[in-house]
Amino acid sequence: MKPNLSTNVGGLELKNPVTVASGTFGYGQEYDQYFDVARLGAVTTKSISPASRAGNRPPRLVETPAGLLNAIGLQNVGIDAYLSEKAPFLREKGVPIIANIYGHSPDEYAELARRLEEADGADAIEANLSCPNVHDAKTARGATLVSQIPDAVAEYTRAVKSATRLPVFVKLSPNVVDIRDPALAAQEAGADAVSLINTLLGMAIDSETRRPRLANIVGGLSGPCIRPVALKMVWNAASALTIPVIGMGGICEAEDAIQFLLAGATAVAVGSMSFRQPDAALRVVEGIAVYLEQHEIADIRELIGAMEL
Amino acid sequence: MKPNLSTNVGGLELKNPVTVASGTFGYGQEYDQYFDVARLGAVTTKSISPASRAGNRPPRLVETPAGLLNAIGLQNVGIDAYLSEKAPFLREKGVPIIANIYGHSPDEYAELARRLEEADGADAIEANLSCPNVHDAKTARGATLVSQIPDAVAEYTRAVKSATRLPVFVKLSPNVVDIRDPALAAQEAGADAVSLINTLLGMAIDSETRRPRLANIVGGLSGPCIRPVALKMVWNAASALTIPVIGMGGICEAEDAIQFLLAGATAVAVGSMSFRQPDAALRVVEGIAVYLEQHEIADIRELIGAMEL
Amino acid sequence: MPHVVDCEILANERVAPEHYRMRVRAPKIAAAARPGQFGMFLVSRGLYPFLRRPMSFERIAGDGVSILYKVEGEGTRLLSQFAQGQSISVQGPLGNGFSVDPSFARHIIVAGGIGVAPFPGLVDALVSAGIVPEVIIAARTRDLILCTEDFRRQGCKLYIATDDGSAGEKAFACDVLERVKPDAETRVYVCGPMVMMRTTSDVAVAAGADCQVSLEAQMACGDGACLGCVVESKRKQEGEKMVRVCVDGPVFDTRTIDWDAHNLAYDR
Amino acid sequence: MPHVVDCEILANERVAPEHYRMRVRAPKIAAAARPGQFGMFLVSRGLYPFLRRPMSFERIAGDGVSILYKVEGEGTRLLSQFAQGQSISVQGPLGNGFSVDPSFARHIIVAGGIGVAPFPGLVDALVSAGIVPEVIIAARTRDLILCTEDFRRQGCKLYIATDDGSAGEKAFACDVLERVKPDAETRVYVCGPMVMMRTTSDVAVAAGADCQVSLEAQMACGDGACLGCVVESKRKQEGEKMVRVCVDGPVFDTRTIDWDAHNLAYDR
Ligand SMILES: Cc1cc2nc3c(=O)[nH]c(=O)nc-3n(C[C@H](O)[C@H](O)[C@H](O)COP(=O)(O)OP(=O)(O)OC[C@H]3O[C@@H](n4cnc5c(N)ncnc54)[C@H](O)[C@@H]3O)c2cc1C
Ligand SMILES: Cc1cc2nc3c(=O)[nH]c(=O)nc-3n(C[C@H](O)[C@H](O)[C@H](O)COP(=O)(O)OP(=O)(O)OC[C@H]3O[C@@H](n4cnc5c(N)ncnc54)[C@H](O)[C@@H]3O)c2cc1C
Ligand SMILES: Cc1cc2nc3c(=O)[nH]c(=O)nc-3n(C[C@H](O)[C@H](O)[C@H](O)COP(=O)(O)O)c2cc1C
Ligand SMILES: Cc1cc2nc3c(=O)[nH]c(=O)nc-3n(C[C@H](O)[C@H](O)[C@H](O)COP(=O)(O)O)c2cc1C
Ligand code: FES
Ligand code: FES
Repeated sequence: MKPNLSTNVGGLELKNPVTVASGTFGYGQEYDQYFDVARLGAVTTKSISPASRAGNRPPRLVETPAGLLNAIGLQNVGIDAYLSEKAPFLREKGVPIIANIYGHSPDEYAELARRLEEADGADAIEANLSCPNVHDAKTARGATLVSQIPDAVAEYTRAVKSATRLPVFVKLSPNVVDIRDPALAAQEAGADAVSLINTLLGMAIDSETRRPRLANIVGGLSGPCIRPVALKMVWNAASALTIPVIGMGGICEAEDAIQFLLAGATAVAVGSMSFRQPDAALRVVEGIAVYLEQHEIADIRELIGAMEL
Repeated sequence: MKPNLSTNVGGLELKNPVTVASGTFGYGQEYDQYFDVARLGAVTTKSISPASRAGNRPPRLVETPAGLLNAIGLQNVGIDAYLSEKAPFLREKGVPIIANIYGHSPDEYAELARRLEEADGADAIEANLSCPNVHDAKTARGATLVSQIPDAVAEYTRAVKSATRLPVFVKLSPNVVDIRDPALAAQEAGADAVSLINTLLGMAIDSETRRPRLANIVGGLSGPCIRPVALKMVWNAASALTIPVIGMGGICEAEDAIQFLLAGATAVAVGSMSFRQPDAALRVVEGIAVYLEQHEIADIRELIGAMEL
Repeated sequence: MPHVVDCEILANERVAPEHYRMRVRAPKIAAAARPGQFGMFLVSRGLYPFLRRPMSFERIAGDGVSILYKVEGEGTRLLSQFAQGQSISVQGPLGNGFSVDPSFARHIIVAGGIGVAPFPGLVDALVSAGIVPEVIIAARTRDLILCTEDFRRQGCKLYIATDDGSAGEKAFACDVLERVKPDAETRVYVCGPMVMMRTTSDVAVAAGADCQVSLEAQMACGDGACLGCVVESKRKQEGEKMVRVCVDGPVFDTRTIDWDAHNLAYDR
Repeated sequence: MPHVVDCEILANERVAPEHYRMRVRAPKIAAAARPGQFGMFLVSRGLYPFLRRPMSFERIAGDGVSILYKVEGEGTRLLSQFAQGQSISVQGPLGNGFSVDPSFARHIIVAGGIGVAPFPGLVDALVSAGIVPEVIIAARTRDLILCTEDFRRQGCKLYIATDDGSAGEKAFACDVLERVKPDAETRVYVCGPMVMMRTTSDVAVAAGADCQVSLEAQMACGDGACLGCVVESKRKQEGEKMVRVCVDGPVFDTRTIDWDAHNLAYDR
């Protein structure tokens, strides 16, 4: 008898607990060339902003040990083009859409959420709060991302919640002292789930040219190299929260995904690994099913938070 | 003509800018079996505490992509045995000693520094402030390491400075929002240099046993996987400070060390790579010399902070 | 439509001091591939290096493709160690490829160093369309002048130039192109280091010729998803300014590229 | 005194479904090595896996050493792919090794699964000291019973046991040891899975026999520096409680180990 893979993330029903990490899977169509993306629990989009953005100047990528640094700068087509050109494909496929949004003020986030619900462009909203905090960014030191300031996390979360009835997931940065602080702030402000982790800040220098490898100087580190950091934060957050956690950070195989589920994640996202293996997310779905069968676990929910101490 | 490799770190003269990372090189004798450790700029000891410590229960190590997690728990012989059994060997070798110290209160740090100077057991003190902050550790959330609380960093730094005339280096944790906050606190409190980064908190789970891979559940991540994070923090700190930075985190080869120098580090430490290649630190010394010759750079100091934007 | 296929390696031989040619059996990919397109090759079984390596198809023949590559770093070093009979995962065909248009009176290929890689396949395609292009091959030194036999066999007029004069004339690709006088009826195809592509296409554009350049960029996904491989175009609209080398290219009409915006300081 | 040496691989052959034997030329290491010591083998050229892999010396012969290993994961998989003639970096000899003491009247070796690895070398040493030990080999199933010929050749009395009864008797190592009745004049040498080492040494200790166990732990440095490979000893003093498998061991008098403190739940 086939094990049950379905799970519910803050009101979003998923036939399996595997989605993709925002920005690593485009808008789904790119990867549908390699496998039927409708087989995923959901597709999470690249961050969508109010207007289209050109993003940072190249070079934007550099490879690092067991990972990569990126400084895309949130290039994206903007909400209008997303709704007219990107969402229809995913609706056609019938796969749940987690629309990741990015703005520069609570109002912008609220407006994006409102329009996405109105135009049926999303089944859930993932608010990427790893955006510069307009206020603090001015100060040379200290917190510069909304995600690094619990009160700001609460403010932005409330704004999005008040603008939509869709489930709202809040995506957090790992560049904090204690992930539970922004996570609990999001929960108290009404978030339906938190997604973590976003990339770790990092950089690389070319010793020949003496220049940073990225035109933006610093970038976000992702890939298997950050998995231990991500897993620890997912465990910390899941242990402290009542709302679900979507875990991500270096997930390459089903075995990695199972570690996140055991740590307490209700769902997981495959990110950079899709670059190496375009059907990586599908392989994770299949691998989890095999694991459950081999271990005679009838329901995926038995795994969630089942780490033994 | 041979290029100049010598540098001065907060009053400590080094014949070359390469030391080893505390805890990865024992007390030097272990590695002197493989190469003459006197060829290093300095040897940094395992953290020394007032009394000997058994450390955490095993398992203490687990390998991760391009790195490892450790939860040694600061097992060490204690100050008495260090002075009677370990320091004499290094003195015999004539290599400068950076004695890394670890305690549970400003007084313990001060006392360790005082005794090390008194007994000639160190040429510089590296205060490992990645220790639990006794006060905050009680609170379930938020900062738990001294290093995560700028005021505590200042307090501990002042205590050590007031206890010794030796150069005092303050070793910082990367698990903060902005490394410049504790770094500037250390500088303002009189530190002669800062050392960064210590390990990033992380964990791993065995999907078969469902247990954490480390008996301590969480551990510190080190190795090439963290290099981009370390390099970015070294650049941030070096740009903000007037005192020198000792850079470490995933340095494997001379080319990596040169990236840290370009980012502004005055010296570098080779850590986990010594496990893979016991003479890695010596290879870095030799590789830096070759690089300087090939690029016709007469003095290592020309490289420090020479990244071009 | 690209595929990800485990391909049998038919050959992987050293053809120059640091250069190798690999042929793989890949019916699906070969059936779909056009000259100028590329594949992403999975060079490591462990996770290091993590990303695939982009390689242009040198030739597309029957049920296989070949690549011609230079050992740059760890990834290409690993690639060079694959043995005949082993299998390698290839993602492709990717990118737009060169357009073959007989309406141009004259066709001139300009290759810089390893930039020659995509041209044997292009020449095959041009010749079967009844076009015999002229070929300019420039490189640092004699050993790095590759594929001359392939081009001669196809009857192409060859111009060879090296920086040190060890083969052909001592000159840069752009100088040779200038001398052979492209005109408004000419299409020029360029691939090589960024700086060489720029100088060469400047010459072509000045002469009023059409000029297709095959660009390079660091890549992660190869299929348009990550937005990592962009170069700046002349398009004015915010959302369209950046073009992706992997899907909008790698071949571009040089007039659409904002060469002034490209910071050569980042290229080694 | 250990060395780090690039060693020529003389052979690397499959000896059982998941087991291989590698012989390397390593004069310096062979000259210094004793049975029960081990080497740290650099299995990857890239950085993945990052750490060396500890492997006991199976035999120390003339100017070389051999290891007998089981493919567990990525590191040992890479190890199994090295070809004869290639070179591999080996750090060693490391650890204390077995002590050979003819004053014991009887010597019994107990091997569990791949734990048999260090014993061919120990038998060589015992035999040349005029001692012919008895050998108990236990494993999950027939295919995993290794080295029987080596031991027979040396004239050892052999007891074979498998969990499934596919070879020898259907029994566990500890049961066999109990039946052969070790006594106060006996020295027992044990290597295998942690749980098997514990049950077996309990039998030995109960019989008043001396018992040397060769332990395993995750290792990083192999030379005592990282303190990662510890097990809990019965020593009371805070600073001496933890002993390092790499330098204080891997061979310990089982009486000095705090077996109750060892949490078997962490072993797979
Ligand atoms: C569309 C396209 C087609 C290409 N075709 C060929 C070809 O036919 N033959 C050939 O020899 N080379 C070709 N290259 C360049 C080739 O991909 C790089 O030389 C190779 O990736 C270097 O990898 P490495 O690990 O050996 O070097 P490393 O220096 O270790 O690479 C480090 C990182 O930089 C990236 N990188 C390094 N150089 C380049 C580069 N020039 N372009 C893109 N990424 C780079 C690597 O992918 C890796 O992520 C092509 C590049 C692109 C974008
Ligand atoms: C002193 C000593 C001697 C050994 N001698 C032998 C031998 O002669 N033959 C043999 O087949 N095996 C031996 N082992 C075990 C062997 O080192 C491991 O099986 C091997 O490291 C597994 O690596 P892997 O990458 O294939 O497996 P993985 O599961 O990928 O290893 C993951 C991590 O766990 C570590 N690890 C996994 N299993 C063990 C283990 N049992 N002991 C220590 N570390 C482990 C690896 O080093 C690596 O860091 C010995 C271990 C020690 C400590
Ligand atoms: C190229 C790239 C682009 C990304 N873009 C976004 C983005 O637009 N919005 C966002 O919330 N996260 C973005 N991320 C972060 C990922 O969603 C994910 O949080 C992170 O990469 C960790 O997962 P991984 O290690 O599996 O890649 C991006 C990551 C990469 C590598
Ligand atoms: C096994 C191990 C033990 C360590 N012990 C200490 C310690 O006692 N005191 C300390 O300040 N840092 C300790 N560290 C941290 C290192 O000194 C260094 O900051 C960190 O490992 C990053 O450098 P690396 O990536 O080159 O290893 C330890 C690291 C490892 C891997
Ligand atoms: S490589 Fe990802 S968009 Fe081009
Ligand atoms: S492996 Fe480092 S102390 Fe034993």
